[in-house]
Amino acid sequence: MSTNNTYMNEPDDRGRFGEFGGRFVPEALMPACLELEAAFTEAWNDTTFVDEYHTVLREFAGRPTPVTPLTRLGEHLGLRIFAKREDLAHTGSHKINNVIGQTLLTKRMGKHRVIAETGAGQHGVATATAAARLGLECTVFMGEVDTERQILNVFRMELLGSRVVPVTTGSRTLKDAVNEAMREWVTCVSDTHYCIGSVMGPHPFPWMVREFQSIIGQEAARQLLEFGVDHPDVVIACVGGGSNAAGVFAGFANSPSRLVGIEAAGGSAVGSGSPGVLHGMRSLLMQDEFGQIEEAHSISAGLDYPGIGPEHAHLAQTGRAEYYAIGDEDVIPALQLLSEMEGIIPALETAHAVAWLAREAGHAIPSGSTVLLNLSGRGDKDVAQVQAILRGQS
Amino acid sequence: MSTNNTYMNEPDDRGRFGEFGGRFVPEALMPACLELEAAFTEAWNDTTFVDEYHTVLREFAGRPTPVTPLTRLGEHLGLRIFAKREDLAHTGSHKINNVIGQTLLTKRMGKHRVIAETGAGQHGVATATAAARLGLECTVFMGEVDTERQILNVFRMELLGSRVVPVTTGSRTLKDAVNEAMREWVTCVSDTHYCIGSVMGPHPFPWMVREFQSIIGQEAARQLLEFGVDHPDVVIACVGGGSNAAGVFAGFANSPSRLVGIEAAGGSAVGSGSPGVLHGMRSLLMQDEFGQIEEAHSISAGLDYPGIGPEHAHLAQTGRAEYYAIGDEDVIPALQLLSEMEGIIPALETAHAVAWLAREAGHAIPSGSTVLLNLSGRGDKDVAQVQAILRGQS
Amino acid sequence: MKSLERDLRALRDAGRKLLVPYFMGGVSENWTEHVEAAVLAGADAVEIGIPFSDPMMDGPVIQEAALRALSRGTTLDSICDDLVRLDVHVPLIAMTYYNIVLHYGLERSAGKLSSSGISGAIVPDLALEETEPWIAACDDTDVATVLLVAPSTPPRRVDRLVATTQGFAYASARMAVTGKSEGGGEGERVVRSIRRSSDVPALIGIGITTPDQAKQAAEVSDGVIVGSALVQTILNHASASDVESFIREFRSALDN
Amino acid sequence: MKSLERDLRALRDAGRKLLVPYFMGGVSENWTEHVEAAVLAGADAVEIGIPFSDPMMDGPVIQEAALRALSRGTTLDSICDDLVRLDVHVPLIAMTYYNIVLHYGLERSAGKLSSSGISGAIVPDLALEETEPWIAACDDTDVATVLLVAPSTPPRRVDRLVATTQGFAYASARMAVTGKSEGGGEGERVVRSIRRSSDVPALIGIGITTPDQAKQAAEVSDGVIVGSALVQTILNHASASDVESFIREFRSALDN
Ligand SMILES: Cc1ncc(COP(=O)(O)O)c(C=O)c1O
Ligand SMILES: Cc1ncc(COP(=O)(O)O)c(C=O)c1O
Repeated sequence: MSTNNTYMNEPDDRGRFGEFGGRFVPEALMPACLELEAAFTEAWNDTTFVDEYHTVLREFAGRPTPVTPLTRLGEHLGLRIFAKREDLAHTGSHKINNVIGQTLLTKRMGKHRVIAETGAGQHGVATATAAARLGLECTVFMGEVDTERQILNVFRMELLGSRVVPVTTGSRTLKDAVNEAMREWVTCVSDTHYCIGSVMGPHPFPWMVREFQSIIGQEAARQLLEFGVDHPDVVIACVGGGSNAAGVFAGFANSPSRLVGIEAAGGSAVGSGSPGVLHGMRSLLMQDEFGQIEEAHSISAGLDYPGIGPEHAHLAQTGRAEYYAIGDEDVIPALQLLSEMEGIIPALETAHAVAWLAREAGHAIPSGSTVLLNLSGRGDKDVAQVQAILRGQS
Repeated sequence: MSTNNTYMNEPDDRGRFGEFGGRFVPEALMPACLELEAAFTEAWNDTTFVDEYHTVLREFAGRPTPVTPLTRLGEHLGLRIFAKREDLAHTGSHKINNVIGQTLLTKRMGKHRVIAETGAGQHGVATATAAARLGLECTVFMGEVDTERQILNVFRMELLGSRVVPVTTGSRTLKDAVNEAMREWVTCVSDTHYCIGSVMGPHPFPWMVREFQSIIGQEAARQLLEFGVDHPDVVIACVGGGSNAAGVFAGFANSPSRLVGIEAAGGSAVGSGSPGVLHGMRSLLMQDEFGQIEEAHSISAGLDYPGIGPEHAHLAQTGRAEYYAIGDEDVIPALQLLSEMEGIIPALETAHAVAWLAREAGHAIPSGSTVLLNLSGRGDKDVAQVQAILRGQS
Repeated sequence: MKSLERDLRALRDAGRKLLVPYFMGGVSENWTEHVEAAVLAGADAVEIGIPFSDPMMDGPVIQEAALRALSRGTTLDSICDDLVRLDVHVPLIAMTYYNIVLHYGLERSAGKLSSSGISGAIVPDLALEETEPWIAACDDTDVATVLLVAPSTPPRRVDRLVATTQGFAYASARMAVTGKSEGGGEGERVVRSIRRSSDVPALIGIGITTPDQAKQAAEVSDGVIVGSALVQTILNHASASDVESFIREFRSALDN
Repeated sequence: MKSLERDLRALRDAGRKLLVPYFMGGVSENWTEHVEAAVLAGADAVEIGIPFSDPMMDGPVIQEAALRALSRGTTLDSICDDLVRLDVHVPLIAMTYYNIVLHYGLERSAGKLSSSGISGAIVPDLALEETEPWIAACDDTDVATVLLVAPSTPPRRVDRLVATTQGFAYASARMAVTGKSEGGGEGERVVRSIRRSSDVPALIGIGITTPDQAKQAAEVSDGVIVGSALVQTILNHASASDVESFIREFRSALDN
């Protein structure tokens, strides 16, 4: 199941992608990380496990998600655009791919509980969902600020039988939810798996999550062939931690496609970060002159993270992928554009990628190019926020 | 493309299913109904059209939706349960199947605008979506009471470029939205198609909408074979107007499967209605002793309709399908049950079917039976309402 | 030929332009007095609405009137009872929706209307293709079934409608529900299409709001139906004498 | 062998149970006075926290202390500057997170700490596998790298940790972040696993909250680290003499 390509390889045995990655965790967690690496490696080479993962994705999560030609938007922008529809996956984003893999692995490891961090709540809802399906206990850590902003997602998790713990430390947002989940994990690592929500954290998480998400790129590559497209000229995805981007990039890393990741300007680890160590990994981070981590600020909670997955840091450093940032002010017009032209309301996260596409059509993306847009999630969760913002403007 | 079976046939040439159906509309609309019948009949026999319909369902709407084995719920209830996952279709319910068919037909008829009625907003959002995709103008009529209850769905439609018209007449809910859409249609029938949201209204709507929804049953029958199930013992669907039920029933009408439709107790046209004429059709209706139509009252806006599609009235009369009612008080526990056991938060409409399933397992449904549950939609739209109700209780 | 058509033909052939006002039965305590005032002022026949909860073919004014009548407990029976008090000698035409008579029973409704002095019925949601049971139910009575012809009705269908209608042909002036009065209207074109195959009296309705409009419509047609404009004055609590002068204005416009 | 281990071995071999309190550098204006008071009261070495925005291994008390210190503008440099004022003769051990020294520069940090009189460093998120560059950076200095052993650490891994640690081995009493003190703790089992392969001084930390707990822990170990309990009193605005009596209680429990 390894993606087996030159540009997105397995990390080295210390879990490094080039100089990034690794495992920077308290000793108490090291045995769990090592156990997880062994368990994942073994499972990922076991066709029984891989088949089960694919079966659950198909029967439960709605995979394969379609590739949709965006004809009207394409005509409007002078491009040929295809969208990979992760918004149609169960729970409304690509996050489910990863949690299905991790919860199946949790069972296989004989653990009966998962914990997770969440920002906007998408990963939390996905984890609560997969846990309910398997009868695992589930606790989700969420910054207190976010529990207030995303009250309905909190309730969705509770309906799914999970406990949501508001995190009151630090900035009380995603970064602190990760810290708190790690602290909790130390206390219960023997029977609990920490289901990280993106290609971040200590090895093997960045690798494992990428592998679980690479189904996106594998499917898309196959589906584009059916449209007569051997490879798109450009593959675009938004980047918070970077899991949807890693997933779709994995399908095209060895093709001539340009790979483009779009960060939020206020959470742009590639654009305005520098190397550092946080949350168990060495990567690019937004930090001040003393190495204190800065708080990210984005209109979209899912991109509100001061770091980026280590493999992206590596892809940026080697130049295999390009990363650009989009400011808050361009996000809502992009959301409106896709909604009106194609009947798809994207998540605010995804709308960053749409904004860059719209801005760079005919510029950084030459007219006539074929583009694959990874439509990482649906915007239903964001509609109230968008409405409030538009009201405030008028 | 006709379902070609003994129990769910094409209606007769006056659009009747047995004694129900027909065409009870003002003369001003008759030419449009006749034109529509001709256009649909012709298109539905044209493989180009049928192929396009299937292509859009596949590439845009995410079909086929999966059939999910509900293993934990099945064990809990002593049944073998499969769910047909219309919640995973684009916009979150089966409603998209119908509007894709009707909007393609609108274009084919050379019309450039659609109007629609909506209750909770699901059909309105679906219509706005399909209209955006094809660049059709779209106006949605929605009872003023519902626009206030479902403010976010109103905004979703607006984001998709549609105009939402609050209906201030009568009870200001779904029934009146239909009246108002009909009134509007009279004024613009030459360039506008009325995209009805369920298997109701004048011929050819009940037949056409059933045909556009029968993809549900066709897929499910094929998918169940892959699970080694030739036909389920029982097929269960909730019934508002009856489109999701008609769609899934169509796949099993000629099998030995029992077909069961679940109405809301407060909108139970079969259980507590009698024959009458409303909204262009002869069917079963909730009405008082003078033939005045009663207002339906249900916890779920999508079942808040005093009538039922005429084909269901016919299926009820001939005994081919059974219809039962579920009261509001059983709906939320059923929603919680499915959420906690299977990681799927169903729509309140769908939860009626779950409630009956849970109640009748081991009773009306013998233990060990194989059941197909049509999971008509996702509950995201209802989460705020459920939270408010549960808060009120505690 | 039922009495409605005979009566209207006689008037028409005598050179009179027909004036048919619409009243919602039971909308107020004294609604029958309004009818009497209208007849006194020169109405040639009167339409009497029997209210329905879901009046699909009606605009806001008549909807409101129907709601008011329903909230006063109005039923087919109560209207028929009220008619006993009514002392007029022009044809009365019921206007209602199909579910009302269907629920009451088709033959029973026809009998009841007929015995209450009603000689015609307009059921706007009863399409030509569905009209047969109702016409059959009226067969043994003097109740005529009046059908509408719309601007959208194609010529061959006009012929069939006109061949089936009884009493008169109701020519819709507009693609609209009752009460819409913008634009010139297409009543004249509709009347001409009716005339191609029949000399049944043809009255123009839908959106006849002013005496001027009525006069113009009557130039090609045999007369007009005046609905929402009149009902609006009644919703505004018009007295019987207000109604009388309202109708007189239309009468004199038609006569001059 | 760096001075830290030499000093601690000497004390241990003299029969003394080691008492190592933790202070957050820069948490208050007079934090160095607290350190002095502790040494006066019998601390054998002192841990000095250099605050980090995301202290993954710390519970609420030390998190709060870090935030307070950061909001006072505390940095690695400012702490080193403060140390000039400090007049004590026990080993000082820095405790911080890897990003702080990484960002400052590994060699530069090691040099700075060393020249400020610090002879040990605990970097809890620096796993054994990643520790080499840091140890190398400290090679030319007297800064010892202290590693933790956890209750979850398997025996063969304990051997490797103990072979690498410098100064002493930090035996975590609990699977928990700092400040958790419920349950008996597993410090004794961890110390026994350390002893299997080494006689390096082994101190128990994490959740040593009361003198009694300290006494019990010291029965198998060479001493204890007292963190959150002490930091809590300081967050509650303890004076230097409060600190002195706090430490004295622990001292006497260990000595008797
Ligand atoms: C829809 C959507 N897209 C993107 C992201 C960002 O995460 P990642 O970069 O890991 O894909 C999120 C995170 O919540 C999300 O919900
Ligand atoms: C999810 C869902 N299920 C069911 C219904 C009821 O409609 P129908 O009976 O036409 O399927 C609705 C209507 O809005 C709905 O949204």
